[in-house]
Amino acid sequence: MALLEVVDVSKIFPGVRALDSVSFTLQPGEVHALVGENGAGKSTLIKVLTGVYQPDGGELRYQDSPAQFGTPMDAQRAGISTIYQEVNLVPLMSVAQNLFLGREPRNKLGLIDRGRMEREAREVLAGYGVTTDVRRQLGTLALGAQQMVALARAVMIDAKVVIMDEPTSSLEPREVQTLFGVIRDLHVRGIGIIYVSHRLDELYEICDAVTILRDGRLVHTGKLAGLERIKLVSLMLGRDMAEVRREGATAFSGAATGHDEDPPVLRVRGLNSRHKLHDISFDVRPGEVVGLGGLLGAGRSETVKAIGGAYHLDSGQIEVDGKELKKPTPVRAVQAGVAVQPEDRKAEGIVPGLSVRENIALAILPRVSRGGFVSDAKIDAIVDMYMKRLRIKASSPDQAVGDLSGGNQQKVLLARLLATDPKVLLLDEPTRGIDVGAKAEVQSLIDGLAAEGLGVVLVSSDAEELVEGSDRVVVLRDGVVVGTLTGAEVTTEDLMSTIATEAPREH
Amino acid sequence: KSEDSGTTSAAGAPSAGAQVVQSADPSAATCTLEQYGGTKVDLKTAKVGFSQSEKEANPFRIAETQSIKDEAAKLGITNLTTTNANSQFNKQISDVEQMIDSGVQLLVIAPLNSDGWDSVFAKASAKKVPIITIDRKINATPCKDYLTFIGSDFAEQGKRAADEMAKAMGNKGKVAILLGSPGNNVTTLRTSGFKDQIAKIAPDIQVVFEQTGNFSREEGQKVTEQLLQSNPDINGIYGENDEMALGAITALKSAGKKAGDVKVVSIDGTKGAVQAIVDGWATAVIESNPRFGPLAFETATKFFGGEPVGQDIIIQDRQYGTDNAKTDISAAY
Amino acid sequence: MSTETVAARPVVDAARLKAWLPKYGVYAAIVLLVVYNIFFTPYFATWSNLRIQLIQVAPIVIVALGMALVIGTEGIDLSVGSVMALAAAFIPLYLGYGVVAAILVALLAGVAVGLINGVLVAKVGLQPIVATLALFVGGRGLAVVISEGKLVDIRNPDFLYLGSGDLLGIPVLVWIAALMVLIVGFVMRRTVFGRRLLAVGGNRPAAELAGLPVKRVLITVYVVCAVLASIAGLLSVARIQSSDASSVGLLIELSAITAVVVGGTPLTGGKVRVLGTVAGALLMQLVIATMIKHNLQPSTTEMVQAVIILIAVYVARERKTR
Amino acid sequence: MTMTNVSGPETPAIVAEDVRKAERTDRVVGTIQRQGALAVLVVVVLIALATFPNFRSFDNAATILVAAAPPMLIALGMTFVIITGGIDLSVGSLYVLGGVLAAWASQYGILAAFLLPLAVCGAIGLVNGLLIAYTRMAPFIVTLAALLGARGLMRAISAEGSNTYLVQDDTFRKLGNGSFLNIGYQVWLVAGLVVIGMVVLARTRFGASVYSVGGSEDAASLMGVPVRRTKVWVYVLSGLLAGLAGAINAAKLGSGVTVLGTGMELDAIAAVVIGGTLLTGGAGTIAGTIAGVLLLGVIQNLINQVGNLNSNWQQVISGAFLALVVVAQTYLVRLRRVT
Ligand SMILES: Nc1ncnc2c1ncn2[C@@H]1O[C@H](COP(=O)(O)OP(=O)(O)OP(=O)(O)O)[C@@H](O)[C@H]1O
Ligand SMILES: Nc1ncnc2c1ncn2[C@@H]1O[C@H](COP(=O)(O)OP(=O)(O)OP(=O)(O)O)[C@@H](O)[C@H]1O
Ligand SMILES: [Mg+2]
Ligand SMILES: [Mg+2]
Repeated sequence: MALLEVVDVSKIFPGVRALDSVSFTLQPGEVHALVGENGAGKSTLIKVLTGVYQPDGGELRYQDSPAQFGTPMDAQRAGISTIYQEVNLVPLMSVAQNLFLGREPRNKLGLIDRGRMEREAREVLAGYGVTTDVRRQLGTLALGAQQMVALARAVMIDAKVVIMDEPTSSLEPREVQTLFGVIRDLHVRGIGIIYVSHRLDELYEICDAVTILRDGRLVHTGKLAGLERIKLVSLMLGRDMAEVRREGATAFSGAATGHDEDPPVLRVRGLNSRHKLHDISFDVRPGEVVGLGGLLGAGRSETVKAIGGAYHLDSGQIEVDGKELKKPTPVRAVQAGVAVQPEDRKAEGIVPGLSVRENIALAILPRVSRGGFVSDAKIDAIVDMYMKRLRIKASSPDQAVGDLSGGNQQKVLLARLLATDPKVLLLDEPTRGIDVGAKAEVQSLIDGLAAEGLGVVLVSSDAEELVEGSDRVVVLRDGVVVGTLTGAEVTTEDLMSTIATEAPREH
Repeated sequence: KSEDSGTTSAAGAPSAGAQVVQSADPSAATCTLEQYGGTKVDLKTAKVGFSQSEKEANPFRIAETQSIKDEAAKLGITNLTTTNANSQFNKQISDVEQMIDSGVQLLVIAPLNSDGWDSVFAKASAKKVPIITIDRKINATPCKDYLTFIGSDFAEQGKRAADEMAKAMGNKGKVAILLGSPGNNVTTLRTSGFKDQIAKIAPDIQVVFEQTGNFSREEGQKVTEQLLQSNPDINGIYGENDEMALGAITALKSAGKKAGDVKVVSIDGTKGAVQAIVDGWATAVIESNPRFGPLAFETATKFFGGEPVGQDIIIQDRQYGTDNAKTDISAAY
Repeated sequence: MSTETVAARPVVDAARLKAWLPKYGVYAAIVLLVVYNIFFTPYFATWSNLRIQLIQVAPIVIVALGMALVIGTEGIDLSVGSVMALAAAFIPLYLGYGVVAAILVALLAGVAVGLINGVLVAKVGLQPIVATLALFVGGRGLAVVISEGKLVDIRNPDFLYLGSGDLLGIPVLVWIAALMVLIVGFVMRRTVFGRRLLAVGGNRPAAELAGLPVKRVLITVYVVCAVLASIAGLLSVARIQSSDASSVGLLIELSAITAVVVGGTPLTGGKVRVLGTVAGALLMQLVIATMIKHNLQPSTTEMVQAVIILIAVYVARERKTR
Repeated sequence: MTMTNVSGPETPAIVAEDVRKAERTDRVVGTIQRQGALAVLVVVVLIALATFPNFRSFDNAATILVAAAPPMLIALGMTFVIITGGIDLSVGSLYVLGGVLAAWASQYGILAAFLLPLAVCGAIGLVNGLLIAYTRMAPFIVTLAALLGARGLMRAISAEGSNTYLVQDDTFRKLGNGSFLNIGYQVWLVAGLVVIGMVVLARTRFGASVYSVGGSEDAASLMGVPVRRTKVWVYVLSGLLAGLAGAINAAKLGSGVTVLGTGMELDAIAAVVIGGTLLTGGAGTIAGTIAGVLLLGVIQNLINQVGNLNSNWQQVISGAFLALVVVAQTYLVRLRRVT
């Protein structure tokens, strides 16, 4: 008896067949992995299951009878609860309100019982390791904490199916374990779970079954246990197993490319920002990849943004290529050769309504123009090069970036940064939400860029990526540098122990 | 009643353009301090309020406000408050209410609208504040809700415009009306007065076109431009104020018409319009005299002095035509 | 690039129409209206009629162009009518120093208002509708104060040439509007400023992080909009042959916004349709002209306008797939 | 830039304490910001009390309140609309239309005088809401069309505005001009509705939906909030309140005046924004709106108190004052962000 079933479902967007006769079955109590490259159609399938999109063909069956969900509300009422890829809560409302929106506890008069709502919210969230004032605006929480609120909300509903689209992409390891605990609990209670993730370790840790999509088509479905890891990846990529086998866990070469004797291309001294950053100092030499390690909320994003001129600093000194960057603003930073890839690509990265071409050329307009008039030929040459180099999948350079899959949006963003010919590249979670194929491409790209002499600062919550990708790791905690790992120290174990044990240095 | 019968001059010899009361019909209703139930006050020291309806941004309103202020100064009235509703009717109501609250003893109001004064009357009658409405009449009971009305007869103005138009067109042809702002009772009366009179005296004149120009020169011009395209054979244009008529004349000029091809008659009596008669583009202008100051304060003085004052003081409006435009232009405002 | 994922397109006519209508609906509506008028409105299909319609629409087109740019940055400018009034107020004061001086002063007034709007929006961070509301209220008052409430007749023939003269058989006014359309179209298509403007409207934080001079772009946009409005203001004065600060450009902000939106530029920013804006203004002009020529009452005109706006915008609305 | 932190970074305990303090400051400043309009109102009123003897009278206060009653209703509806991220430009026309309908219907009694404007204006609000919610047309343009359409309708039923219907029903008229405790009945009515509005917005699921739709429409819809229904309702509400405002105004004026000033919608928007509601939606309070409406009313009153000011200067001053208040508001928000 299947819990949820789709038969031959298709979904067509202008120019893209996002789902092409895909069939999929979810059993009760099953944790079913849904995997595929960026743009394979995972999110689209989920949105079809939950009534966000109406399928263009095929059938949807729920608990053995044909079903049709006109809105997410319908699906939710029927017991299908979803955590979407991008955190989908209301940032301006309080944590408690977000948790209870639409099913607030009410008093005898039918009015919302605020006290009870807040009390219950505190209790529920404590179970997910989030201890915060539930009256705070949700938007002021870190992404990870927001994701936990979304999770708590989804599970609180009396759900029979819980769908999670890349729930761990913004969680820290401790939070991931909390999540897995919840999933196991749901599994025991016979609830079906659809789990989308690009992190293969996670899949093998908690999933029973797997369905693999490629370019909108179903390529494999079955038990996960028997499926070799390499086989899974090759199915996803549609490439030969042997070819995949040659590549490691990440695409980083591991060879240090920096030279200690070179003068630093980026020198950061004593960055201070009230309550957030305290005396942050480090150097980046040309050709070096410096990782910024730490838990969520450690201040890594703030550090990166501050260097890029987009975060208020009370004091501190930034030098790029020996020249001081005075009173940093994004304009001055870009001019000085600093390129920042923000953490939240939807809100601060791409311009969704503009085409791939416009997005890539955005920051270099003065360079491809004369006297204020742009040269389309110059732009086309650059755009063409980066689309090829980063293998950006778009129907044409004129496609709106908002219509691309997450991974491709990220690549467009990277292309924009690289086009500015930066001296220092600051990457905040560059591979978040990117499939294995694209991830490898981005990683080897970072390596290549470093080899070309760029200074790179890498922020990543993926410890493995951070360790393999960085020549040196600066570890932050609560806005303070708590240690630096160099040479042989750059290992996951050392990183974890530095984060966990070492107390902040005292002067 | 002839043109110049029964003129009781306002204050001695009428200066150029001063208002003149139409007729002092002895049987016409009057009002006294006793009837109204107010108290006697000395105007010089009294608190007087004047509520203007529209911005002082056209000749009529500028002249009207200025006339009130000048006369007050002349009479030595030091405590005059003026407000302006900027064409917002609700603002005029609260402006007036606020003046009543602050204890004015005489109100002169240029109402934006003839109806809708209930709350003001309720407040004013409690305090027995005499109200003189000028230029537009309020639909209520004189000597009870308000003291008296001083102003022109708008329907009569329309009628006189019709007479002039009929004369100029030789009692036949097609005429277009440039209406004032919709919903305004000046518009309504100037329209009905004109149309009724045309129907009566010159049934061969057809009103073929009626569109609003909102009392503005620009819109008068725009509408006339459209009119000339759709009715190239138009013979006469009646502008319900001078501004629209002047806009119409600009349109006529740029459409290649010659002065006098299309007869233009309008109401108000501004300098520009009278000049247009001199230049030959306009045929006649019926005056609507805005200089209410002397008459209003004279009425108030009489009222507080215990004398009876008329409940409906209709002023006599001049008229400009080809015969007198040149000589009388100095009286225009 | 994934050319293989592109679905084999079954060429359904309805679907094609669906894609076509939002883009070309305004033009289709204009054609329909013209055809109707040719058959049912006497003297419509004449050169002099076309001339009048173009002359009347020219100032609205000029203002709407600036408005389209502001709307492209996800803003709105309510103060355009007041700017026209200010320009009108300055013309007679400075005409004594020559036409050029008067025009320069009028344009400077536009620059000043635009700077205030721009600074309030970009630097102080006010929401555009409120920032420009202040000058919408105060600007016209100031204009009337400057002109002392007087309507002044303009007689300078050089200046009047702008409003009623012809060049190669086409009114100067129309030439100027056409020139503005070309310039704005060119700016949006080919210049750094145009592209930055769209990026700022499409995602302001992203534009900021990408190192674009966002504030400068915003201030420039409001200045350009106000300067265009002051051009419209001085042209209106030249056309009416008199300067009346209290009435010139009254309610033009609504006409301009309507033209922009009917022309297919979304109020959410990130996109500007220059030709669409011209078409939007023309459509509304034709609607009003048709109503007047058929001597319909204001009530009917207003209700018909409402319905046409709704239909035009419905057809041209952004189709979201979800 | 120099290093100011000579003693080096604080210990974690101090950092935590610091963060707590920051959060507290944040809340305090947040409250001031939310009540910014009220603060400005208090300051303005205090200055006025000290400067203008005529401002001090009870009558004057009552006049201000009565004059503010219809704008308050309109701004109340507008607050709901703006919190959903929308805007309603049609309210000014609906207000005039409501007044004309109420005056006409008063010949059939007081009930009719209320029900007809509510029904018609509510229906137009419904059309606005349906178009906005189901066709994704921009609220600005839909309600702009409704502004024209409603005005056309008003003119069509009043012989192009020349026909002013007089209020026939004495009870209805009484409601407009009578008072309780020397404060007009309308003020009490509006106060009651405002309190209900506050409760609805802050303490009901509908209110929560309103905030969520404005805060993030996509998220709200994915969280199962009936986004479209919420939008439809706020426009219906706005239409109803505008119609009601028109009706009580007709009761006060004793007739269905057709030439009530335009621009009422912009005043309402200004009041709501001054009250701290974000035009982008998702945040705002009715308490702020009350302060915003009263502030505009008091400014108007003060300009009259100055007396003999040329009408054009009055407008310049209104504009400047508006800018000043909004800049002050924004500055308070900025203060909050920097901490
Ligand atoms: N609203 C849309 N309009 C047009 N195309 C779309 C839309 N949404 C998705 N697509 C396209 O459909 C395809 C599938 O996208 P989808 O988001 O389902 O991929 P995904 O597997 O979730 O990728 P990722 O791992 O990057 O999240 C992509 O090519 C994408 O560009
Ligand atoms: N679990 C949590 N519960 C409550 N608040 C949190 C939690 N985690 C972080 N925060 C708060 O969220 C804010 C923003 O953190 P932010 O994401 O900017 O940090 P970060 O170091 O850049 O993290 P990362 O780059 O890894 O996402 C911080 O003020 C932090 O105190
Ligand atoms: Mg996805
Ligand atoms: Mg971060």
